[in-house]
Amino acid sequence: MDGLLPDLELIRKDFPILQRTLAGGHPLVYLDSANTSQKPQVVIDTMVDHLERHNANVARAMHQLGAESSEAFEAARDKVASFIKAPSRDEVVFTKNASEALNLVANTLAWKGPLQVGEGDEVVITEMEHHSNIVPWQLLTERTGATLRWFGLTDDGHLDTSNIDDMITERTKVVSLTWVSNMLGTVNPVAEIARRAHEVGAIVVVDASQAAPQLPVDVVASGADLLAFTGHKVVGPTGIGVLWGKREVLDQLPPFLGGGEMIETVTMARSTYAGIPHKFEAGTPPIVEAVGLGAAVDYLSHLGMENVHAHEQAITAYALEGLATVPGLTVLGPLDATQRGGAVAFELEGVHPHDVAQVLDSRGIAVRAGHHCAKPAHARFGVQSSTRASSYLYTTPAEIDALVEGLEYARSYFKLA
Amino acid sequence: MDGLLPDLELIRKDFPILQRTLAGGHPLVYLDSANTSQKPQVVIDTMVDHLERHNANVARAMHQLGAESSEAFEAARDKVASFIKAPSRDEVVFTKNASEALNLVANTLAWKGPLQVGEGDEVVITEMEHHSNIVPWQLLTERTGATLRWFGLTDDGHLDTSNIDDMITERTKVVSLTWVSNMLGTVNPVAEIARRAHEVGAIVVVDASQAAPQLPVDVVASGADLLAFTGHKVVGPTGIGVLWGKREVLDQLPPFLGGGEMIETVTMARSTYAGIPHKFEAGTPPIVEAVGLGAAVDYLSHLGMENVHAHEQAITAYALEGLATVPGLTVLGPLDATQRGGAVAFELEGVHPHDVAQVLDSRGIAVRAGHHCAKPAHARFGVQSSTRASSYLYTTPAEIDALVEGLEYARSYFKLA
Amino acid sequence: MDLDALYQEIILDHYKNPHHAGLRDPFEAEVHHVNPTCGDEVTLRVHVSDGVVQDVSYDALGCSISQASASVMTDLVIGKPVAEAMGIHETFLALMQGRGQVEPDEEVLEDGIAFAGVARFPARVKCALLSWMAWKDATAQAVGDDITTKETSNG
Amino acid sequence: MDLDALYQEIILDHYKNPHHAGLRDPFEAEVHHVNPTCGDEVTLRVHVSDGVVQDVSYDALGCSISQASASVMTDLVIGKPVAEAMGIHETFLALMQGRGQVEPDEEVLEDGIAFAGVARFPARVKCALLSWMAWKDATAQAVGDDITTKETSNG
Ligand SMILES: Cc1ncc(COP(=O)(O)O)c(C=O)c1O
Ligand SMILES: Cc1ncc(COP(=O)(O)O)c(C=O)c1O
Repeated sequence: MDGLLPDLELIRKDFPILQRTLAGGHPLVYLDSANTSQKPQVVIDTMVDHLERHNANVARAMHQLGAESSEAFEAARDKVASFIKAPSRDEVVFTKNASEALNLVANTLAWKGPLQVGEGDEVVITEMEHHSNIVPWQLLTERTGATLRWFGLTDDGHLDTSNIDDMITERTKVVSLTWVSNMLGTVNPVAEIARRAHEVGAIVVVDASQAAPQLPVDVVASGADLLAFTGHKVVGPTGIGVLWGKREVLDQLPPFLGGGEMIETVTMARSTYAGIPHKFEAGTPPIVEAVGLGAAVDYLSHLGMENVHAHEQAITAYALEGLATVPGLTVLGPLDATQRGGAVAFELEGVHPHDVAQVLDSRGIAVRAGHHCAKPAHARFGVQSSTRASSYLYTTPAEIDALVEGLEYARSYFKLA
Repeated sequence: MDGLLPDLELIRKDFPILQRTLAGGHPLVYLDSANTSQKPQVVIDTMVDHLERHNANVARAMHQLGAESSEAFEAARDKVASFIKAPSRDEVVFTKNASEALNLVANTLAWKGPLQVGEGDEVVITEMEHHSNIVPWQLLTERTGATLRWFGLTDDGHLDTSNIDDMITERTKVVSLTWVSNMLGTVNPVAEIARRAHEVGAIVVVDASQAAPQLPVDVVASGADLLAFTGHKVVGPTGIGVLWGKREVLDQLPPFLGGGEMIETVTMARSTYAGIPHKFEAGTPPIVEAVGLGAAVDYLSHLGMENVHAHEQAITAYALEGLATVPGLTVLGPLDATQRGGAVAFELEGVHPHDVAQVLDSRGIAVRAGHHCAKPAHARFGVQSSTRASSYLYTTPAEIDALVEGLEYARSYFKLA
Repeated sequence: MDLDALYQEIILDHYKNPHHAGLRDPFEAEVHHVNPTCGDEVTLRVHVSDGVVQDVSYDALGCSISQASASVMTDLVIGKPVAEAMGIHETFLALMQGRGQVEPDEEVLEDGIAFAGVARFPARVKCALLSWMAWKDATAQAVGDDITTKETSNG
Repeated sequence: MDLDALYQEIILDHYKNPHHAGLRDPFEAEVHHVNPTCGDEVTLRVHVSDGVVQDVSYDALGCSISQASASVMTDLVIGKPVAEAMGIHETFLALMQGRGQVEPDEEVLEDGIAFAGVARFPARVKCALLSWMAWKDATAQAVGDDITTKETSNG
């Protein structure tokens, strides 16, 4: 098959969990990577080495362990900056996950500052967002009296941008959208929408949670002013996410969480704040998690994100082909693999997604069933939940075959075939 | 020496980093545990096992790995609940650190709800707080027009509660204070202050960041309505903290971060929220970190927090004795070990804290120099910074001896002796 | 994982042919419960009078386990005194939360014993409990109303 | 770690007897810089005229390295044309950020070469740079003012 990562079997050996067998002796077929990715040994080992040999708090500590820990932590920031081609390492803020990164922006926009959102202002999102890029904006607009608007979706699962000039107007203060949908797989024309948003002076927030694992990311080319992603989906650990922002935008946001090293000076009466990125990193940061994330993006860069992307597209195309052979199966979202990400959600007529997932699980195949934190997108397509198979750089065509066979079996188990 | 943990040498073997030698072949003497604690092998191994064998997202995943991961994550909540004697596991919210836990409270109190803080209301803190328990309240009061007040300190480093009835009045909405000071070591009469606060209907927030590592914690007996601590100081990993709150108080706080699994249902127009603890856990939680924290509190419970406390007090008494022999050395804070925690900050006349720390570091002794995120407390005592030695359950009397000798050496190096 | 332990014939039968489905009048309380994790939903009504569960009607969207559970639940509680029905609820809850260690009591749970296997699938326990929780909630409301009505008529 | 590599005699001498300490008039700009990590502070004034650094005066609170660095810095920049002084700043910065790999140029840095060892102690680099950064900031402001003044007088 064209486009697959060379040495795929060797790559799989990097991921200890892929050796696991599950109940009934089935080998693990992990097709839930859009939910969270598995971790290569090098990420785990790097974290262990940090905990066993270099653990200390950062920034504050002047001793040798402190210097080692700080150096490892800040080196991770450099690695992430280069992974997303950030013009400056200071523009990389470590958060706990993508959700916190998005909330950081939405939460601080409520407060006094040049970018403050208030009554009469509009925030524009889309109907295919993850809850983490919906609820923060609902909270912001409800709390400030601003208005939340959203792009709808076309029947084939694309953003409906036909009304873009009505949607993004001089009242628009923020446009926030996902780069790649975690449910439909759709890749959105982020740069194009950003262009329009910038014409009216709005800031553009990009949720790259599904993009960063799969696509080469160039934050400047993306058109984003602010961009979020999460460590655990890029073969890194949980407990860490990234908010990248243009310096001038981050500088204009008031502080989010207060305390720890986010200060310049503190008196009881008032405080002044450190510059970016520290201004947004209150308290002890996720140190060993940043170190793990650094190893993770190094691992990805070593494979080459172009190659990871090609692999993802090859596997996704193969999966779409295979799924098309299953009677009663309908894929939600675009059917052309070259225009989508690797998360494929579908319905199987006559079998509820939970039951599909359960039958697959009995064969060692891990998929996700439910609304995938995208209830509005499900509602848009008149479904309450779906089954989602999501591949990653370690996924093999044989695993897709297992999925397709498992779906056939689910149909027969529920007496549909 | 009375009070030391039995089998101290065996306990030290649990902590791989304590085997390290530093530049010049010096063994590590780690006296910076109030900054962050070291991790026992069992915490590291538990995390590795999770990452290598059980890694999956929680709550959302229906497959076997998902069930295993969710079970491990929720078991960690049970362990933490029993560690702090929480009446209900649902009252334990996982955050990224203590700072986020405190900010969660201060940030949500700004928004509409039964506990909302507004103009005319007062928030009371103390002059010995960590920045993480000052800045969030400054942000809250500045943003809402409420007034921030604080208890001062006595010359011997205790809270000055002589004016408690003027300080806590019917205008007081929140009293937030540290249980144990990270700079002065002072143990505060939290329950007594909470009693007064409750008389006037204020809620009580307790920063237990330094208490949880050292004292047996009983959240109900503490008098707190909300209580925060951080994983990395209780031999757990970074990237995780805990907010405990009484159910009725947590229920009354509006949501903090939006997204992920903190919802009940989401439509584009509006959302409803899950019950506690999930309401406050937006996005993918720090899963492997929670699992590590669970192993950490198990480790501490196995040693027995009464025993850890006795050890800390014995070592602190020994340290105070030793420090008293160093000419020109002044300890900041109470001098009676039975009334304080294990963090001992001091000044050494004629040698700046950085230089003290540097000289100690050259002998493998890790202490902290600076303001320890407690600038106002330093200002109160007319010092800009101090050196802080902080012991923990793995600290030996011999390490205290090394500290005292190191300080003598610092004096001679800077030609004071 | 042994699928047949989960998907007992009884469960699949109730799933294909749910009893008492649909929303009916009269009712004293209607509730809407959601399983936030997966999005399964149930709208459920109870009609209680004279301390007896006269009817339970529902509109459920969800998997085989949640649908079958709603069906079995209505069979078990309709016609029972509220107190007895609450007892059955308790018994079912204990079975579900027993991690497969609790022996089901066929006297009390009838078709409900088919759910014993579900208790070994932690991710599915919530599915089995969705309609039961909704019923308990609705009944508490209805009985509360009942009492209020009585008190008012007494007053 | 070799302490003597860090605490060169020259550094300790400047620490004990800092040059140009105290705040003086006249000045065109005054800044206050803090090292947030440790709390070291410096208040620093610059007097620039005719494109020459006429005076740098300061009040510094901090460790031996930060104090000595302020003292050495004033020795190096006072009396120099602004452009040349900025060049010295660049050279010192490069030395400090060189992780001990940069060979110091005694011609340019004079006593400043004693800080070569500091570059191998990452935690102390900020101490050595505090007053230099303050000076650069203040000078930029003063020169900005200067230019503004000139422009105004031209205008
Ligand atoms: C008393 C006190 N409160 C709060 C904190 C903040 O903890 P964290 O940095 O983990 O958020 C600390 C430690 O840094 C502390 O000592
Ligand atoms: C598109 C998208 N946005 C945001 C998130 C939230 O990421 P996290 O849960 O790590 O905060 C996810 C994944 O859960 C996602 O797929």
